[in-house]
Amino acid sequence: MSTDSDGKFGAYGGQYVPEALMPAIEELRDAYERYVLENEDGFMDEFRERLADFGGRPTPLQHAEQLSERYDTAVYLKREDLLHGGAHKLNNALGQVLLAKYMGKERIIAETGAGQHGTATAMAAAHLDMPCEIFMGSTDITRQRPNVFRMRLNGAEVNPVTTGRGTLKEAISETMRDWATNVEDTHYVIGSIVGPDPFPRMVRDFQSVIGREAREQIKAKTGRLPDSVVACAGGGSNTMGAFHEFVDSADPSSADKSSGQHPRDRVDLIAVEAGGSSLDVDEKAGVAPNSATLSTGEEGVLHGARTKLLQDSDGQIMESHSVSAGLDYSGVGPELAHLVDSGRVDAVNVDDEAALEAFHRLSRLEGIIPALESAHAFGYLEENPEEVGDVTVVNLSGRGDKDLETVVEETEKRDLDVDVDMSVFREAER
Amino acid sequence: MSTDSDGKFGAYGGQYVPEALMPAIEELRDAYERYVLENEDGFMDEFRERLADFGGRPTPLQHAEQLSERYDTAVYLKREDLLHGGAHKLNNALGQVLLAKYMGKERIIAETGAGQHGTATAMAAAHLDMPCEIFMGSTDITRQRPNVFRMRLNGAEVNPVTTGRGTLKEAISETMRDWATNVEDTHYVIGSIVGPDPFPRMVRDFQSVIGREAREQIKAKTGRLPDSVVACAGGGSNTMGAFHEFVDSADPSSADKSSGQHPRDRVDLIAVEAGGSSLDVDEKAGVAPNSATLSTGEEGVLHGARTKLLQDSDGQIMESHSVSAGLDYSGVGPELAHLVDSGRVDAVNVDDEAALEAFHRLSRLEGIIPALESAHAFGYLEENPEEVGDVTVVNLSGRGDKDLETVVEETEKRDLDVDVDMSVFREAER
Amino acid sequence: MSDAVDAVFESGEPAFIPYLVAGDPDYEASIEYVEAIERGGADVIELGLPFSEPIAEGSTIQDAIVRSLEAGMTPEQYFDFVEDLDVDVPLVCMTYYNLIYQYGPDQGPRAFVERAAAAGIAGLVVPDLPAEEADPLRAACDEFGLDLIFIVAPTTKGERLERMMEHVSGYVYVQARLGTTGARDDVSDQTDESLARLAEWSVPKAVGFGIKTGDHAERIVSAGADGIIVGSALVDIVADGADSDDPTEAVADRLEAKARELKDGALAGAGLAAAESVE
Amino acid sequence: MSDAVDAVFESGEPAFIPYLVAGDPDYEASIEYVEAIERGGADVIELGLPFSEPIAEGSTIQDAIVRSLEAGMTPEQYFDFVEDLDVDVPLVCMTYYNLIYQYGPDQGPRAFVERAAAAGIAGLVVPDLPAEEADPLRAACDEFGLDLIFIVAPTTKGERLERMMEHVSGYVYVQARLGTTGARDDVSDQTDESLARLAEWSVPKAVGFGIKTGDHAERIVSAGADGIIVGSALVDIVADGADSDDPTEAVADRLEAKARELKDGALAGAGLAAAESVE
Ligand SMILES: Cc1ncc(COP(=O)(O)O)c(C=O)c1O
Ligand SMILES: Cc1ncc(COP(=O)(O)O)c(C=O)c1O
Repeated sequence: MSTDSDGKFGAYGGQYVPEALMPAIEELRDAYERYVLENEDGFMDEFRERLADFGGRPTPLQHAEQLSERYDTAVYLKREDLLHGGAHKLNNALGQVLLAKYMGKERIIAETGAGQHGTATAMAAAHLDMPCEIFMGSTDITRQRPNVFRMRLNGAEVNPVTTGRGTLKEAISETMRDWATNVEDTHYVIGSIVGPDPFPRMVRDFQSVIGREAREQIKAKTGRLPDSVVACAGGGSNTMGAFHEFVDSADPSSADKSSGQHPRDRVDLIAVEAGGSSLDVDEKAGVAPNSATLSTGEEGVLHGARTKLLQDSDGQIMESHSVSAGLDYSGVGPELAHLVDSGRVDAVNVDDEAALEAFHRLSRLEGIIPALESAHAFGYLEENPEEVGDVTVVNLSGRGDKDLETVVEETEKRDLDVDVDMSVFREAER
Repeated sequence: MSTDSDGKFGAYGGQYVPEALMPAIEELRDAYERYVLENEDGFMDEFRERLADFGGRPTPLQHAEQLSERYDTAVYLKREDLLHGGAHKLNNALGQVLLAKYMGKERIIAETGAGQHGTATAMAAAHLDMPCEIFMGSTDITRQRPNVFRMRLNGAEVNPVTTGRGTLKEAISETMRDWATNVEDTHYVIGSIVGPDPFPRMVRDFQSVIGREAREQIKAKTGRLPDSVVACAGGGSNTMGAFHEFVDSADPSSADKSSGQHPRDRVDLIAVEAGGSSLDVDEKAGVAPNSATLSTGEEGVLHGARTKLLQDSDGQIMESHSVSAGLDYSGVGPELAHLVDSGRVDAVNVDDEAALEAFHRLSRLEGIIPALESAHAFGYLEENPEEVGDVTVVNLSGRGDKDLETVVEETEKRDLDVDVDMSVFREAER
Repeated sequence: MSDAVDAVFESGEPAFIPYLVAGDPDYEASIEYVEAIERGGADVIELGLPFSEPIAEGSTIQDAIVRSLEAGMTPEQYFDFVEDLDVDVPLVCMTYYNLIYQYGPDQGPRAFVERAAAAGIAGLVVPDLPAEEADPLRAACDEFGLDLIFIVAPTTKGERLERMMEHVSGYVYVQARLGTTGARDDVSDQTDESLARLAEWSVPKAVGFGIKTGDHAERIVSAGADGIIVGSALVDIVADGADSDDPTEAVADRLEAKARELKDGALAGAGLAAAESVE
Repeated sequence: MSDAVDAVFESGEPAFIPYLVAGDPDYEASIEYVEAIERGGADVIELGLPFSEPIAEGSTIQDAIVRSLEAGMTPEQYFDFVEDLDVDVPLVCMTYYNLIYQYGPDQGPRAFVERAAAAGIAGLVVPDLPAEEADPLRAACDEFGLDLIFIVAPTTKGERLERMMEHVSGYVYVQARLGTTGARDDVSDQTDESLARLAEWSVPKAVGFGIKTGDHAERIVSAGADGIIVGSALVDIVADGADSDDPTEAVADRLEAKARELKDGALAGAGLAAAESVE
């Protein structure tokens, strides 16, 4: 299944964690290899069945009529927004909570940024009857309030993390601390393809159902592979989930393409990061007003893995920023870092404003309100329609219900290109 | 397809609308018969394809493990909460907007109570590129604010209706007024199986995909039909959508049932209405603090059809009440009224408090946050587990994201049986 | 068929048919107001019995209905009201079907019609009852000698119109434009079209929806209408009076004056028409 | 292998190894504090180089790291700090791998170790660097004669423990309990278990995580530890001083007194053990 069985992706990856966690990580690696890679005890069968019945898989691959017309290219949406909980996150959370159950663990912890991984984990834990605690930065708690409610309703404890700027980075550190304390009976459900091995491989494998389905669906609909797959990237789990099945794919249609306009010998994989308000950094304040780790980060070690990081020249980690909480992270998955370095994946970025415009545009034109995270992928499409070829698959990683308040606020601050009449929002407030 | 081709269900149904609307209704009836019943121009094929790709059908039928254990019966959930937009409403909205397109209409109007039909219509209209205006009671606008945002984001106008108590009843009347004014180029997308013929038949047909899928799914999973199907009922569209395919079904398993405990010769159909705070009415104030129309209403004429109504002895319509905006209506679908009178459907009800408890219970036990509307069906299960037989299908008509604020507020007012710790909600507010 | 209504249209003069909501803003004042518009020249009076869900009304009449209901109007009280009125012209009851249907111990329209006949009501207009659903009510009206007045909308055409014309009694209510009731500042082109469409039918045609001034009345009668129906323009006066707490008599005087303006307009319209046809 | 560290454990006395964050709450005060704990009896000093994501620390040391970073501490300044210190006991640098990795013009640990050696650092403790990933750093430490001190956790057992012991240099840091750093009110049973598990290994065992009082120190040394590592209990004193703006000398005196209490406790623990083995 993987060519990365040592937990390394080129120079990236590894297991940079406190010694106290190493035995648990070895145990997890063993469980991953047996249950996930070898389907021991029918683990993967049960996982797939629960993903279907509880999660709602397969999700559709939808031809987006208005966008296709707008960009004069066939745009297909992979509808992860329709997954239970409203984002791709459940693919991974359900897999890990189920694995924890197979391993005999008795307690689940997880960090969350946008709250999407936290809600997915809380749902999976309730579904599988496991006690669950979620660590969430206090800033994120404020900007993703509905998700806090949802986690609580599902019976999870939500522990606010007040260190630093109170976002995802701090929440991960705090969850690692809890794990180091309770490692014997607790499984830490990491929410993206980050952290020490086997997490990056394992999360990718749980998420790769996205690309596997999309590949079959696009072939059924168009008789060919797409010219490109576009996905936003925070940690990169929806990204690698969408890309994995295409990494080794030559495009079978390129040989007989008559137009010759996009002669591609492989499916282009485009990872869209959050450009935030600017790509410039303020080293002094330790702040990067973006989360464009793949484009601007440097190799380093954080949260258990060697990968690209937003850091200052000393190696201190910088606070990232994005209008979308789920992309707001100073690191990125080691596999994605490797694929970017090796040229297989293109790292691009889209700023806050373009993401907001894309959010409004998709809502208006297609009747689908995307997560602000996913909106970044559509922002790229707007800015570079000629880059995606004749047929493109965009991963619509989640829905935007959680972002309504943020979008209203951020839209009012700006003079956007899309024409949004905000008055009724204000009326409704009254 | 229907035995109700005259638009009557026993004594109920008909077309009680202003003369100005009659030609439009005749036109609609004609279009319904051609496109929907006869699949002219491949209408139904296109509808089904869009429901799959845009809507996310089929939705799963999930075995609910914790509920099944709790009630010692096999409980299956029909997961309409996973449909695009978060409720069954899209089945109908998409069908009608598409039909309007086939009919050459240029503008869509709709009323909405919970905002679910409004958002579904706004989404369908955006998807099919049709201008759209939604009428919504001002009270409902306040209690379902996120849905107002969503409609606006999808490009729909939202027109607040301030007459009366500002809920669904007033919104319907107001939409009828708009329709009477703009009937020539406008289609009115009614949101439930109410209104003049052909709406009750047509909406039911669009929604009957719920029961059609559920029937196949339960047979595939259990090899038999269920002993019962349980669904909440406001206007009754999710209800008839779930019931329709079972109305004429004998239960093939009943013959060889050894237990003899639930010898049923047909699938029991249980419609759960909102008992509100009490079944008593205040005739003087013209208020029924419930929406239990099927159980307590009297025959009358409202909004285009003869059906059961909450009304005083003079025939004035009473204001209904329910903690769930989507059930808060003084009328009910004529077909459902007929099936209750004829004994084919059982009308029961569940009060606000039991619905709230069921909301928390499902969230906790199954990791699924239901719409407050749907929670009524689960409240019935809790109160009458022995009534549903060995295998029951509960229609989970929608998700509860829209209800978070209401639930927090209503829960804090009460001392519920389920143990809910509200403190973090308050923390998150800070 | 009510002889009284027949007589109005047989007089040769255009009929002026004002509408008020019974009990708006309260029982006593409303009695005065109805009597005032008779003094102003009403030939028939349409008297609304308020229903909680008036789907055919614009905001003016909706508000009147709320005022009347809040002041306690009920179907029973409505009939008392009719009996208390001191007017000579025929009265037509305008209401919604559910009130008719629920009246009396058993459901169905008969009890209502019987009571209406006893109170002296000459006819009924039911905006949410199209011809298709009207059989039971028509039977009761026939039994008790009431007119059942149908509305002909701008969208009522062809076969549908022909079928409807077979059932007409009294007069037809020609809806001047699409939409709901409410006073407007112009006369709709749809009015002329509708009158042209109906020209070949011998039944008297009263035009309503949106007539506000004597000029409107004149134009519409001169275009061929046999009568005009005016509601919102009068109800507006009642509403203003209620808002500013004016003495009942002052408001009644204003109503009478407005009625006279409309009646004179209608007469002028007929005079013009008559003049043309005589010369 | 650092001779200085070796010498400490060869002395026969139990080693008292205090920990402070360099630069907490500022450069000057921190110099005084480190010197004060040496006066209090430190045998080795672990000096934290603050990293922005200290995943192994509890809130006491996290807060100290924030104070130090806000006062401007950097790796470069850390080495100046070490060179400015007037202490004789060996210094061990405790930090996270990313700072070691990024130091100098090229990536990789060598430049950091070279600079540390030049500044007089005797060893390194890197809490997020398990043995599996330590080869490059170990090579650099060997090259420049530094000890690379590993942490043995309560979960480190069996084969894993054996493999680790092959690489040990200086002493092992025996983590007294699961979790993060932080002073506690009791001594963990896991400590005794761990010491028992390690009894057969000849390498010196310094126990840390949670030691707060002289009594704790005594108990742990009497249970077989060759040294005690105390961080949060001392950092708490620095934090109190910073909060209440106490004069540096007063805080330094308190630190010295606390150090003495812990050192005396350790000695008492060893005395008792010695007494038992002598008699
Ligand atoms: C909808 C959605 N998309 C994308 C992301 C980013 O995570 P990842 O890059 O791991 O897919 C998030 C994170 O919360 C998310 O909620
Ligand atoms: C989720 C959900 N269920 C049920 C209903 C009630 O409508 P109906 O009875 O037509 O299914 C609504 C109405 O908004 C709803 O949103």
